[in-house]
Amino acid sequence: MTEHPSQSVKFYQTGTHTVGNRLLDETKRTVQASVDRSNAITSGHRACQGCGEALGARYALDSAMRATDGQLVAVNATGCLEVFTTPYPETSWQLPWLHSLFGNAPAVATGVAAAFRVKGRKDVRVIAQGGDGSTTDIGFGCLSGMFERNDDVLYICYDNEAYMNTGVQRSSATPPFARTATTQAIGEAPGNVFGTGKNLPLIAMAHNIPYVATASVADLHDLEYKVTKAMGMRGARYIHILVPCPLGWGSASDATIQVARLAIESGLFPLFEAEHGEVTQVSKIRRRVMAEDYLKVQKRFAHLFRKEGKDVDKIAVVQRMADHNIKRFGLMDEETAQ
Amino acid sequence: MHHQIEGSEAVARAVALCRPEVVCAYPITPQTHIVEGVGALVKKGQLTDCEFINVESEFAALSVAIGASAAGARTYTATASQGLLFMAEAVYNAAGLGLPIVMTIGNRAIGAPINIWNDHSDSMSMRDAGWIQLYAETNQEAVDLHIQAFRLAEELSCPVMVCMDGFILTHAYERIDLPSQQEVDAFLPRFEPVQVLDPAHPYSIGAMVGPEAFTEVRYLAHDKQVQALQLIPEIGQVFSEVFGRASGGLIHEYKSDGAETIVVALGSVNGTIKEVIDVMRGDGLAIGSVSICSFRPFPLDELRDALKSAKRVVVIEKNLAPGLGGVLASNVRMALRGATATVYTVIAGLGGRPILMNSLHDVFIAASEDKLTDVQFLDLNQAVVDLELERARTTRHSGPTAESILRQNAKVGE
Amino acid sequence: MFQIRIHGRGGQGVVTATEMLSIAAFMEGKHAQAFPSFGSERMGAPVVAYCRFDDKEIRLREPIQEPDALIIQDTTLMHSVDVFQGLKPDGFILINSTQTFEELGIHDFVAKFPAHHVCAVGATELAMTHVKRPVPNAALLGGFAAISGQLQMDSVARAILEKFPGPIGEANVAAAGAAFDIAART
Amino acid sequence: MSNTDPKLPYAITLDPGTSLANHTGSWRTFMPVYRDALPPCNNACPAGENIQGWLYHAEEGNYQAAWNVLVQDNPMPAIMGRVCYHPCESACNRKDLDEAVAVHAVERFLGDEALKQGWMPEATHADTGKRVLVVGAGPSGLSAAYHLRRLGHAVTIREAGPMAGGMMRFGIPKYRLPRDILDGEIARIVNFGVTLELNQKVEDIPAAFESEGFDAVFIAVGAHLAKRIDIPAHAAGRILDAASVLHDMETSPEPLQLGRRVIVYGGGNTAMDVARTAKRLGAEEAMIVYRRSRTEMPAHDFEATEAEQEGVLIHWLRTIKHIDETTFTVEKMEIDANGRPQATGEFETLEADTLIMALGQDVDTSFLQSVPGVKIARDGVVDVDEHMMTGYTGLFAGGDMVPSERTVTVAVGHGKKAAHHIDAWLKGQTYVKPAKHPLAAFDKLNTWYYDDAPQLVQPQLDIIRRQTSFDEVIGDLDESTALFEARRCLSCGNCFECDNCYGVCPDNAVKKLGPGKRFEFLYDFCKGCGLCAAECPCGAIDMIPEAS
Repeated sequence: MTEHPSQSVKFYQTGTHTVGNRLLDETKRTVQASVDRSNAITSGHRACQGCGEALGARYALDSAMRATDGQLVAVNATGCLEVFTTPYPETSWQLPWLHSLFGNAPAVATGVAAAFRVKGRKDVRVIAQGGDGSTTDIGFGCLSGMFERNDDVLYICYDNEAYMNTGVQRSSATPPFARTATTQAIGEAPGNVFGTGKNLPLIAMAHNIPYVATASVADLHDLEYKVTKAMGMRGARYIHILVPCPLGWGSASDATIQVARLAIESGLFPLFEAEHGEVTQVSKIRRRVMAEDYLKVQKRFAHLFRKEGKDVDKIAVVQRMADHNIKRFGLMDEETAQ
Repeated sequence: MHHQIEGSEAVARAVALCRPEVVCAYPITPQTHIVEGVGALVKKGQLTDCEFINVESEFAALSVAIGASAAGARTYTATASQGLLFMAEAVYNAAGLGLPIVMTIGNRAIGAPINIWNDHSDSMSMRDAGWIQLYAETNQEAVDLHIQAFRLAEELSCPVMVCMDGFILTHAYERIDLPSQQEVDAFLPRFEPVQVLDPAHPYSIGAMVGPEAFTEVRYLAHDKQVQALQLIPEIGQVFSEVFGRASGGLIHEYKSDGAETIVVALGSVNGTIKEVIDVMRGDGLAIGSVSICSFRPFPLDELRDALKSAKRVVVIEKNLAPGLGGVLASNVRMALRGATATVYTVIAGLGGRPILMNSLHDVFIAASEDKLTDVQFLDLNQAVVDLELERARTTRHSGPTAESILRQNAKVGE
Repeated sequence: MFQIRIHGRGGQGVVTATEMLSIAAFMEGKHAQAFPSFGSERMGAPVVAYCRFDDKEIRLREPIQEPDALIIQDTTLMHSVDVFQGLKPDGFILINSTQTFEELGIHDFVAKFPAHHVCAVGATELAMTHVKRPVPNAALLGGFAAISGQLQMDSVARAILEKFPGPIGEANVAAAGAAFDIAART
Repeated sequence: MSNTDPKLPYAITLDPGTSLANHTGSWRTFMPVYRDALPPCNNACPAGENIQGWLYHAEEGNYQAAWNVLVQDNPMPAIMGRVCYHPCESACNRKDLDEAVAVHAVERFLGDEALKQGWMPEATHADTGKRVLVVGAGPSGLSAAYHLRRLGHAVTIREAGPMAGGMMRFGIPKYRLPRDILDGEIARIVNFGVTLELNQKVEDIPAAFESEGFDAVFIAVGAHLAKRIDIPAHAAGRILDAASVLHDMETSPEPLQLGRRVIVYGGGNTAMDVARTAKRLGAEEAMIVYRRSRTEMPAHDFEATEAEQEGVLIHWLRTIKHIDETTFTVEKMEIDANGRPQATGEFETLEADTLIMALGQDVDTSFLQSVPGVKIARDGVVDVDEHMMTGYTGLFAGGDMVPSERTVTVAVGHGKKAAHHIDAWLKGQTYVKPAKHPLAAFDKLNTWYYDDAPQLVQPQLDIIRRQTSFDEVIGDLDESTALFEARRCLSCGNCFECDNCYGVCPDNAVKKLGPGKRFEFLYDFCKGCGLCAAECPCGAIDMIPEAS
């Protein structure tokens, strides 16, 4: 008999990318697949239907809870996540949690970490978290300070690309052409201005902190891997998680993960890791889609797809951003990228 | 033990004696020497089990303090002036969360025009933030108040500001009696927080509170200050028993018993005031003074009692409420509601303008003769002001007022 | 109460000089208060600092208006600052200079003061000799002790050593001692 | 009060997890519900196999469990994995993703494993005391006997020939179905408790009921009579029929001599098999003449491909018009607009020693002529009703002798179906097939969750040995590759406990019940966002409007 091409059994069929995989060893399954997951944010919170942030935060914190054996404290910036989880008299949090202000979560976390350090509680770890507004805008100074001091804090930004808590206003993470309440889809240049905004993961890398990563609710395995890895390290760490907002993005409540996936698969949101300022790992695009595929499922870009015709020029601008990311981060294998 | 040291250094050592676990530092004149001093003690190993954290702003300084305090650490920071304003949001937050942080204010004016010298505009801006505010008259008192502040803060779960006049106290070398570690340890128990971030008890701290409970929360904040009116004298009493000297309390009276004219002031200017009172008493005038140590909570009853003999009260204000007059005077009037005494507001020492004995003497004489207008600016160069007002009336594009005044000052001085 | 005002330039240790004066007074059991003219002076700018001491507690916080003694660390200041303002008629003047009062152009002014109350000492040169750096402040304190008689040279030396422990302090003490001797002879 | 600990500051500090008091289920306008859908493979399987069901166990490496599920429907997996034309794979949703799951290869692996390990099916029913006669030991008869036995009936198979297997033995060459496999699976059915009587031709059906006392009879004698056509011939050479050739391959003690040049006439699978057999028997030229083109041929494409690989020359669009000794005159045909072949009037000649007709087979219904009530349809097959019963009460029929597609798998399916009807009839009931779930269509899947995994290629025998021996052409998957292939199953329409719903719910409103127990929705908290349904890889969650 002639041999068929050798193809070793990889553990990836029947739901490789699913939350769980009964075919996997228990220890290798996701935290989310476990009945013992901590549900750091439990039911009854007041997030919108299909909220990406509620999901992303539970993913991240449950994973961190697992990694720290429950010895975890969270500091939360003001924002949707804070408001929908802790309206008096109820909280959804099941870990020690502190909210102070909109712009100071990284500094508060520094203080919490310092307190536990001085008390000899090295086992207790600290996460600070906030949305893109508190991270890239109002809390940016504190974040940079925390990075610079290399405080033992994992900062997680749940990026939904605008100030959703206050009713969808532009932040420095709002993408070009997106409609927000302060970048309306009217006039000569509808939506957000092209050429603005901050790439916080890259800025974080410029601080030479031990760990920077991007993640998404569309790739749980990757997200948990990164959070777990981050919790295995000391010093300032940063994870930037893309969390679609059905309200602000004008996407269906059941499309939250799908939209996040399109962001990744188009190259608009590259998934990577960096250690001490150098990119160490990049998640390749599995099934590439065009930027347009991502844009058109969101009403915040509806003005690019008017009845009278698509705004091909602007769509091309976004496509170039995607192409640039693909090239810059090597999101596709050479031959498939052609 | 007595030392001849700078006020800032004395406060740094006093703070260190209180065994703070987290100290956040950000430089701003005239407070900087204090955190430098604490930092040095940590580096020298004289203050152990303390995290000294250099932060990137005052906002971060207090925010770090908030986190540390919420996690159960005894926490300290210091600031002044613009720094206090920059951390304003966190100032309110720390009080709202009931975190017993102690913070020194090296009192300094607020710009523009930028001014690094002393007055009380900074701490006055935060008077209603829910912190206890104590004002030190001397560096010895500054030292003593810090030690008391930690105990007060932690008993009440309420942050405390110890205000000391920038430069005048912070940079003055004086004789200071610094207590021993044993004495401080005997006075200041371990910090037992009422709420703490703890994986064993995973509370959520800092919830959003709506109309249904916010009033109650605020009432409780007020009540906490009312409790402090009891606690501050009690702690002052215990302090004097342990350390053998009276320090702190709500107010200090000086020759006010039976005085017809009583001067009320905050902070270091009280020393100069006493000198003037001694002179005037020597001249046979019935004058005394009251130094207010606890501005928040404001000791309405104690002050009313202290001022009961006064026909007139002269409030020396190191701050200005533009459009009203003086903040302190307004508070004093609250204490005197229903009483017949006249309250004069004398705005003095703004932006570091020296408050001279002679000037005070003149103004007290005028007061005793009821020749003062209500809001009086001590040593105001009226000529310059008049010139500038005149110029502004005629010239639309005025340019910077302060520089214009400086130019006119030169002219007037010629 | 005895009040001293020191004039100098940023970087010349003017503030430190008043602090050392206060320490010396403290060591003699006095109450003392030293404070600068509070500013953000940079290197080279005119600086004023004060020291007052007394046998009882000092409550007064005003800047010294009528000093009992003046120490002028830098004679070039005399052209731009009224360094003698408020000096009491029987006050003391100590000037850091190797020049005569005639050469300094203040002969007529100082002549109004008791002769043993005014003195010029080349403190910078003494500092260069002993400390190897042009820091005249400690040396001048020796001169001050000599002309005013308000403080013992021993207290001044101990104050210098408290502020500058070790060889630098010793060198400064030597410079102060030399200045004391010069001033005492004058 | 928010916190139970009175020491905590009022309102600002809250006890953990207190939001459980807030039942967000009231927000919902659509509710998710779990549902099972019919996987297309199962739907397409003529034998009614629960393919997804047994793949589920195979994915876990639990092959015996998988085989046990398999043999609930089909007693001959090792055979089926080799000879079935696997309509399941044509229907497989995975073909729209990359390639269909190689169901047949996994089935074959399981079947072989069962033979190797000696696994026996589990008996499921107690003996009923009823006796059933099965006439014919082909796939349909064997299947019916097996299922009837499972249902507790005593079964006797009577086979006219000397060997069991029917068309599996006499229609399928051994290079596609090795005889040890065939014998092994038949032996297992016999060992399961079925009586097999060979060389027993049943001539009198009523007697079986009346004198032998069988309670029911199932006939499945197949279609063995070769169809012939007359071709004008001056002097005809050697003309054989395909069925006989393949039959003789099994029974003849001597190797068959088919000649140096062989023409096979026909375009079905049998034509391909015979041509390939001729090649293996030493024919230098094995040709197929077929009157239509490759597009229209009834043979499976792979059969033609494999035949061509082995050197069989196929003359498409040709009819044989005349034979003169070894010279065959063929006319070129062309396909008209209706897909029918039309003569062109152009002729060619081919040289051959032997002509083998492979034009299909008819049923020998002679033994039924005298059975009252039994009707023979126009094309020579036996009429049965929807319960597979003939016009004679208690006499059932299936397999190639009733109207149907003539494949082994269909025959096996007939056997099972007949067994259920017979069983019901014996109990005085009517068998009603359970209602089918709605079909699990590809567009209901969220395929992103499945990694790219193209079908594994089964090894093939090298070409020289294929041309010269009757060794099995298609090789086995080994255990690891079979596992790989099994795991390519998408589990269309049926929860495979991937935990997606449990994981992606932003409201933790899905409860995981544990292995094999699936999940339930916590409607107190479910806000009805629909993420669970959207992200269910296999389309096992529906969103339905909330009752108003």
